[in-house]
Amino acid sequence: MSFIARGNLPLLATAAVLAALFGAASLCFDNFCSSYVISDLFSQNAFLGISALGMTVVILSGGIDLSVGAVIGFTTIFVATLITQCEFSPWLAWTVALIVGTVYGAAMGATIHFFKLPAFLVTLAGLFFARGMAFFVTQQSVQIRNDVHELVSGVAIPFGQTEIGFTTILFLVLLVTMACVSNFSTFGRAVLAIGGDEESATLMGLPVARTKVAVYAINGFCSALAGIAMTLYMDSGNPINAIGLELDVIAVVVIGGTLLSGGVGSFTGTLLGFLIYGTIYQITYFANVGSSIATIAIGALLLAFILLQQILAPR
Amino acid sequence: MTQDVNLKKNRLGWQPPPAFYALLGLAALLLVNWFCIPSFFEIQVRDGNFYGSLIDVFNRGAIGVLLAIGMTLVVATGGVDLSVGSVVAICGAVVAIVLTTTQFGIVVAIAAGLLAAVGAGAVNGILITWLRIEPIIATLVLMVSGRGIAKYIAGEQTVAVPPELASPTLDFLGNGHFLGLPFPITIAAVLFVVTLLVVRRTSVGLLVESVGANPSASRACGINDTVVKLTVYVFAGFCAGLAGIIDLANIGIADPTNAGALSELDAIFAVLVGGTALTGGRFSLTGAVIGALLLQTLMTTLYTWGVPSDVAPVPKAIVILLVCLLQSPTLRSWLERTLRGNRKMGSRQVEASS
Amino acid sequence: KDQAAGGDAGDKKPTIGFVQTGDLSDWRKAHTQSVKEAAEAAGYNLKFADGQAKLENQVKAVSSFISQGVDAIIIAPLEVSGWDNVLEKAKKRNIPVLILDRQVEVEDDSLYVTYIGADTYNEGILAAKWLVEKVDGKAKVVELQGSQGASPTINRRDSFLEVIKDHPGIEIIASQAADYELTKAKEVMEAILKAKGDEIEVVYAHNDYMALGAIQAIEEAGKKPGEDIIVLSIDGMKSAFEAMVAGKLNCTVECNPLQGPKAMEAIGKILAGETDGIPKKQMVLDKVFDQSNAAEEIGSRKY
Amino acid sequence: MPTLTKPILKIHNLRKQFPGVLALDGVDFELTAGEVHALMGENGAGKSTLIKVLTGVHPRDSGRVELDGQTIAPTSPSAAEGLGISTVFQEVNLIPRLSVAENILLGRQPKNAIGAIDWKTLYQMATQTLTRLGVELDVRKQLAEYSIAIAQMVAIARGIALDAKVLILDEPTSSLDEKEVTHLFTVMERLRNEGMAIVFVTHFLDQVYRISDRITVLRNGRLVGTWPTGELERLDLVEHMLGRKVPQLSAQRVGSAAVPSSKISAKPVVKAQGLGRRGSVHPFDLEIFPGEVVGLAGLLGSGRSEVGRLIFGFDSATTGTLEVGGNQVVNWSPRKAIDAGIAWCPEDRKLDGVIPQLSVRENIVLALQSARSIFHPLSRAKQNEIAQRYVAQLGIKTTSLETTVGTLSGGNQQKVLLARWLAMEPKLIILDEPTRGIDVGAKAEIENLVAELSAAGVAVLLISSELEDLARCCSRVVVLRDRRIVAALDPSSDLEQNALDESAIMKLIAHHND
Ligand SMILES: Nc1ncnc2c1ncn2[C@@H]1O[C@H](COP(=O)(O)OP(=O)(O)OP(=O)(O)O)[C@@H](O)[C@H]1O
Ligand SMILES: Nc1ncnc2c1ncn2[C@@H]1O[C@H](COP(=O)(O)OP(=O)(O)OP(=O)(O)O)[C@@H](O)[C@H]1O
Ligand SMILES: [Mg+2]
Ligand SMILES: [Mg+2]
Repeated sequence: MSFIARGNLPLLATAAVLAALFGAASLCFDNFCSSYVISDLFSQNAFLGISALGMTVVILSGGIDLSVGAVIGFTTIFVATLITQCEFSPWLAWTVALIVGTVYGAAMGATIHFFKLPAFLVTLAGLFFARGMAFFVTQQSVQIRNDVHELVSGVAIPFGQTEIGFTTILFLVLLVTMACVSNFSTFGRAVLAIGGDEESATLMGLPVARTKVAVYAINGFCSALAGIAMTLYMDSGNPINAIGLELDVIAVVVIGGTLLSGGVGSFTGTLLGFLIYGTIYQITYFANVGSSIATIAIGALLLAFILLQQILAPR
Repeated sequence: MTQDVNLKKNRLGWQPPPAFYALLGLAALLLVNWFCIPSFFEIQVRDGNFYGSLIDVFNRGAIGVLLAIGMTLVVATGGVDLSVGSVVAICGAVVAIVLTTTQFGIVVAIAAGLLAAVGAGAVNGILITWLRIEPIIATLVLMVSGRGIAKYIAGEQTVAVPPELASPTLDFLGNGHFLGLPFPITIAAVLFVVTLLVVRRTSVGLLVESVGANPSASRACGINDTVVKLTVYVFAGFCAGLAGIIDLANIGIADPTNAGALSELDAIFAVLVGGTALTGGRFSLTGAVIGALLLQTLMTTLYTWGVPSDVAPVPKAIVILLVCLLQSPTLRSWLERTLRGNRKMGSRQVEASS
Repeated sequence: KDQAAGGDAGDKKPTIGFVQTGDLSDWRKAHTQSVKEAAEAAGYNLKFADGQAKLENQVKAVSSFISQGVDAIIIAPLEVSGWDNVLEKAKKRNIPVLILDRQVEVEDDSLYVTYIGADTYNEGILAAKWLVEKVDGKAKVVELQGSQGASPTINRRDSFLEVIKDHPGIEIIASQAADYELTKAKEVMEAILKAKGDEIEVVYAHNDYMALGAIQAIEEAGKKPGEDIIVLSIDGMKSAFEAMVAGKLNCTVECNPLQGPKAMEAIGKILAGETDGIPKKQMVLDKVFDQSNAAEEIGSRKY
Repeated sequence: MPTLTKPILKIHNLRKQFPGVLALDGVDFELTAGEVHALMGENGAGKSTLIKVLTGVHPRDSGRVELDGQTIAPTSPSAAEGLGISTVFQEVNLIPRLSVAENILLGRQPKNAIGAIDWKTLYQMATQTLTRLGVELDVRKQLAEYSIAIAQMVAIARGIALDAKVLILDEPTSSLDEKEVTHLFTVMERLRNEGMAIVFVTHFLDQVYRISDRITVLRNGRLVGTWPTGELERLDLVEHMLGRKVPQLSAQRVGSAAVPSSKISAKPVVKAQGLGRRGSVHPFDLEIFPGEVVGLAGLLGSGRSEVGRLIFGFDSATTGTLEVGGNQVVNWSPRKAIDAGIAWCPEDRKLDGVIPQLSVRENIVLALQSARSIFHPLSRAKQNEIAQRYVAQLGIKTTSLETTVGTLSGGNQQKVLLARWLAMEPKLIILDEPTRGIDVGAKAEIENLVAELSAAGVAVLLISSELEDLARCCSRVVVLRDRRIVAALDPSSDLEQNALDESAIMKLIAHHND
């Protein structure tokens, strides 16, 4: 009963929209309401979801990170090159990539905090830098042929007629972890407080510097993890991967009800936003509409959804 | 009153004008070119027109400058417009389609294109003011769907404007010369000067700054923030429309996917480098223009050096970061403190010796 | 539910999923059109999706077609790699896959039934040979490359180098990517003209658009494309023919986009279960056009 | 009274320079365990700066701080907290979107066995702390759902929830009512008896004499001196703060006596009939005549600010009509109100008042400018002249007209706001808590200003929590209770000739027979 309190209204509205979208699509298209599509919703977009979790943390803290797409792209080609050209074991390559991503995020966070620069700007520079470095590593795609890699990408749990893949499991585990951290750790609460009002948080004695750097580091980690998920998904690395993905990621987080001004939002919301986004894409494929109509439709649905949220949850 | 202690002027309190750091970056880049690519500064006269890398910078930079001018006012109101790149594409597609599929001619085509751009700006403005959607989100909607709209208008293909339809007006807009300079430079310069005059010689600038810095207090002062915001988004749309027309005129082909791609980020970058804060309030048009030219100089330099366009973002990022660091209050106050420390020592010595 | 994948379901029209790259060039438009028309003629129900020039979108679209249970999938891939997983998924559900236009690189060839495309490697060879003859084995060349990592870019670059290896007089003095885009090519060419200026004798562009951009830049620099600087390109679009007639472009190697009929022929065989008779690789033949034969050809160009 | 042994906190020669302002110029300060030490000074004297430098919010330029004999140099409020210095800063600094409980315990939440936050204990602890302050509310609700007064109590609760050696309260009482102040003082006394050292900043002299043991006065960033409270006369204290003789604060009313006659002849400036707004104020009738000073009295949250906002059109009314200058108005908005000669000094100057990034000059001319067509801007010379005039008239302390307003002290920002509206030469000026956070000298100036305005025929609607001010300035006082106008004190029409004084207003506010 207390769940239907005012604070949860936006979340309920989001869930209702998801149900309505999915329900309508199931009625309109054969085969839509199937284990294939449901598993696709997760597995085709797991990298997007992982990245959206990291972005949620950043946006909750009142920041923004435009570099995620580029860092994902960089990670795919970096990992692929390490494995194929430098003959690293995948485990080592992944570890190195995660460290690089985390450090890269932390560096951006530190620049933002200590030099008091707008996150938008620093991470925009981060976007350009990471994308350029991706092409610097190599200008073309690299196919990964490695047994360990294949083994890991093949891990799956049966689900209906199909299965749930490794990247989906990764996404869900990360989701639960982050939701717990957000609700049950001082760090998680500090992130919300800083997003609510950074100056007040400083005066309240919260470790603002540490928290903000950590937030960007976590997002860097998530981007790298998303990049790894993408290499597992496509068994290859490519410097052009995930171009413009940051916009999709931000859209997912926002549809999930997290306010860009910071301080308000949830990981459950991000999961719902992620599913809505995936469902919209699935619908455009099932409906067989041209890509221009598809993009217009996605924009229109995004808008409709934001408006709906606006109406249901004023202020 | 005995306020002299408090009013003692801090000698180091000098604040550089907002455009200072962008100018510094530009100067540094030109200096590098001076030593590394001497031909960069060569300007020849061919067929009565100026020709050279510097002219290219201004010519290619015109689109960036136009977008930056519109973006400056938007950012000053505390907003941002992510859709300008898509609006460039929409405008180009509309002009090309009107030209190729109807008999109305170039003037109507351009008017239609600008109308579409202004309309797009108005849509952004309405979403942001009346429906109170955050600017990033509201313009994100048009950024995403705008490319789709442009593609739809163009019929899912690039639209080439045949020379017989393009010449001479459209061609002149993109490739003509005025006073020996490519015409896009004239368009950008005129827009800059007119905007500067309107903004600073009337109270528009003050209104924009106050709305950006504190919308609620501005409303209490009788300023209609809805109108102010709506106007700046419409203006940004108009600027993007002009940029779209120049882009189309320049190559004679409307390309819905690539026209203006990522140019919104460049425009935002130019504005921020030019000393306008993303949080709104104080703005500097001159700074934004210099910022846009800084970006273009960098790109032209890299192309001249033969750096592959894919890797070019790396130096671009480094320049962005350097200019931003120069603007950082922390770095500045640290420098100031170091300087002041030296001065204090100096003054102490004077006291001791007297 | 899997019944749709099995094959012909009596009176029901077979459904084919077609994933296009999503770039908007005239060439691509003609290519899409060709597939759509051929599918209609063959009586298939064609589901179309494009990747909006993003590889991950293409993979998603293919995966969605698999979920929808189409009878066959045609992929015009953006990139050579990244296809193993999704093709394996198609194989698991017994959905035959046909690769069109650009090649894919997969570990297991049986993941797709056949590849139909233009021989982009051969195109570079034809272009280089034409050049060698034209300039008598001596020239300073600027190369405008397409998008990095796309198989045509790789092939057109490698094959060109392969030929001029034997002609030391031909030297590539600048080589930059302009992503098959006109604007970018114009900007890149402008910069190269400033840097290398009078040295440039030849521009070799990986597609017609980039050649048109280069032509504009050359004209603005006060030179005559086609005379002062030889321009050659690949694709053979109508606008290239117009440029050749106007004397601004010297040569274009055709890359035939009309691959639809051949693809549908193969699909027909696949659906009929006659997979054995289909060769693994089928090439559409390319021709060289230059100013000598451009005028007579231009009338019959549709794209 | 504990014997003044070794001081627990010792500040020596502290210096802090802001761009253009020397905010602290070699200040010494000592604090002993078990005392309440009042820190006094005019607006901009450097009180808040002293606190912020002490707690590491701002780095100091030079000077030494000793806590318990150890030299300390905290670089952040959290470091200061770690050392045992707990601070409630001047502007209420909390996170509105988090729950009340979290706001009290943020950063030191109780944990359970596995290191996760123990929400149940957290809510209990928060409730307990608030109960100590005499406040009872649902600590699970968002802070944003409560009023600014509650927020101030929550901030104080946060300050005392930490077992600190030193507690610093920077103007904690500015939004509190009498009952809440009493509760706070009870708690402060208990803490003092437990041996805590408390620094207390306020502009309320009464409160200083009620609670403090010693008083330190700052002026223009310099230490004037420290005295035991009992040995310092009120008048001397004020003189130390001002650095000059106290201006004549007449005990009599400063309001014009000529009002009643004008009331008969003149049309009202504004006339509200059944004006109201759902959820914030019940429909009310109100007439204000030229030259009148009408006071709005009531407890916190009684709806006084709302009345002002409705008349100015900042909030839109849901019922009733408003006549301005004899004409009924529709679609009322600040824009139209300004055109009709109505000015509004809001209560929340951070939110609705000053534009912090703009200069003093721009802030002063803004309303004037927005009333003109955009193509007829005021010339720069004219702007400077206007701004200069009001800076001089109101004694605004600023380095120059081009100083950004955000760097002025709170009280001076308030004066800039006043200047903005005076520059409009309004017919009616609505002043919402104009003296909040303002020092004694400035307060007298504002009261005189009100009298001058009234004499010049300007109507004033004065909203204030200080009944003394209301009694002194107003020709008529309207009392609100529970968002409803319940009574009016009008000496001119009152047959019983009730005097307009504090006790009369207080009686009406407190009157609750229903
Ligand atoms: N961040 C800052 N930047 C520049 N100047 C500042 C800053 N903070 C305070 N000042 C200046 O320092 C001086 C002292 O201000 P402070 O806030 O300490 O005054 P105060 O005694 O607390 O006044 P009030 O009673 O009005 O709150 C003022 O002149 C103010 O303008
Ligand atoms: N937008 C709003 N929505 C809901 N309630 C509101 C709103 N604005 C004000 N209130 C409530 O209306 C009541 C009157 O508020 P108002 O600020 O006018 O009171 P006040 O007498 O001026 O008190 P204070 O001195 O605290 O400002 C308060 O209880 C407040 O919580
Ligand atoms: Mg203060
Ligand atoms: Mg009030």
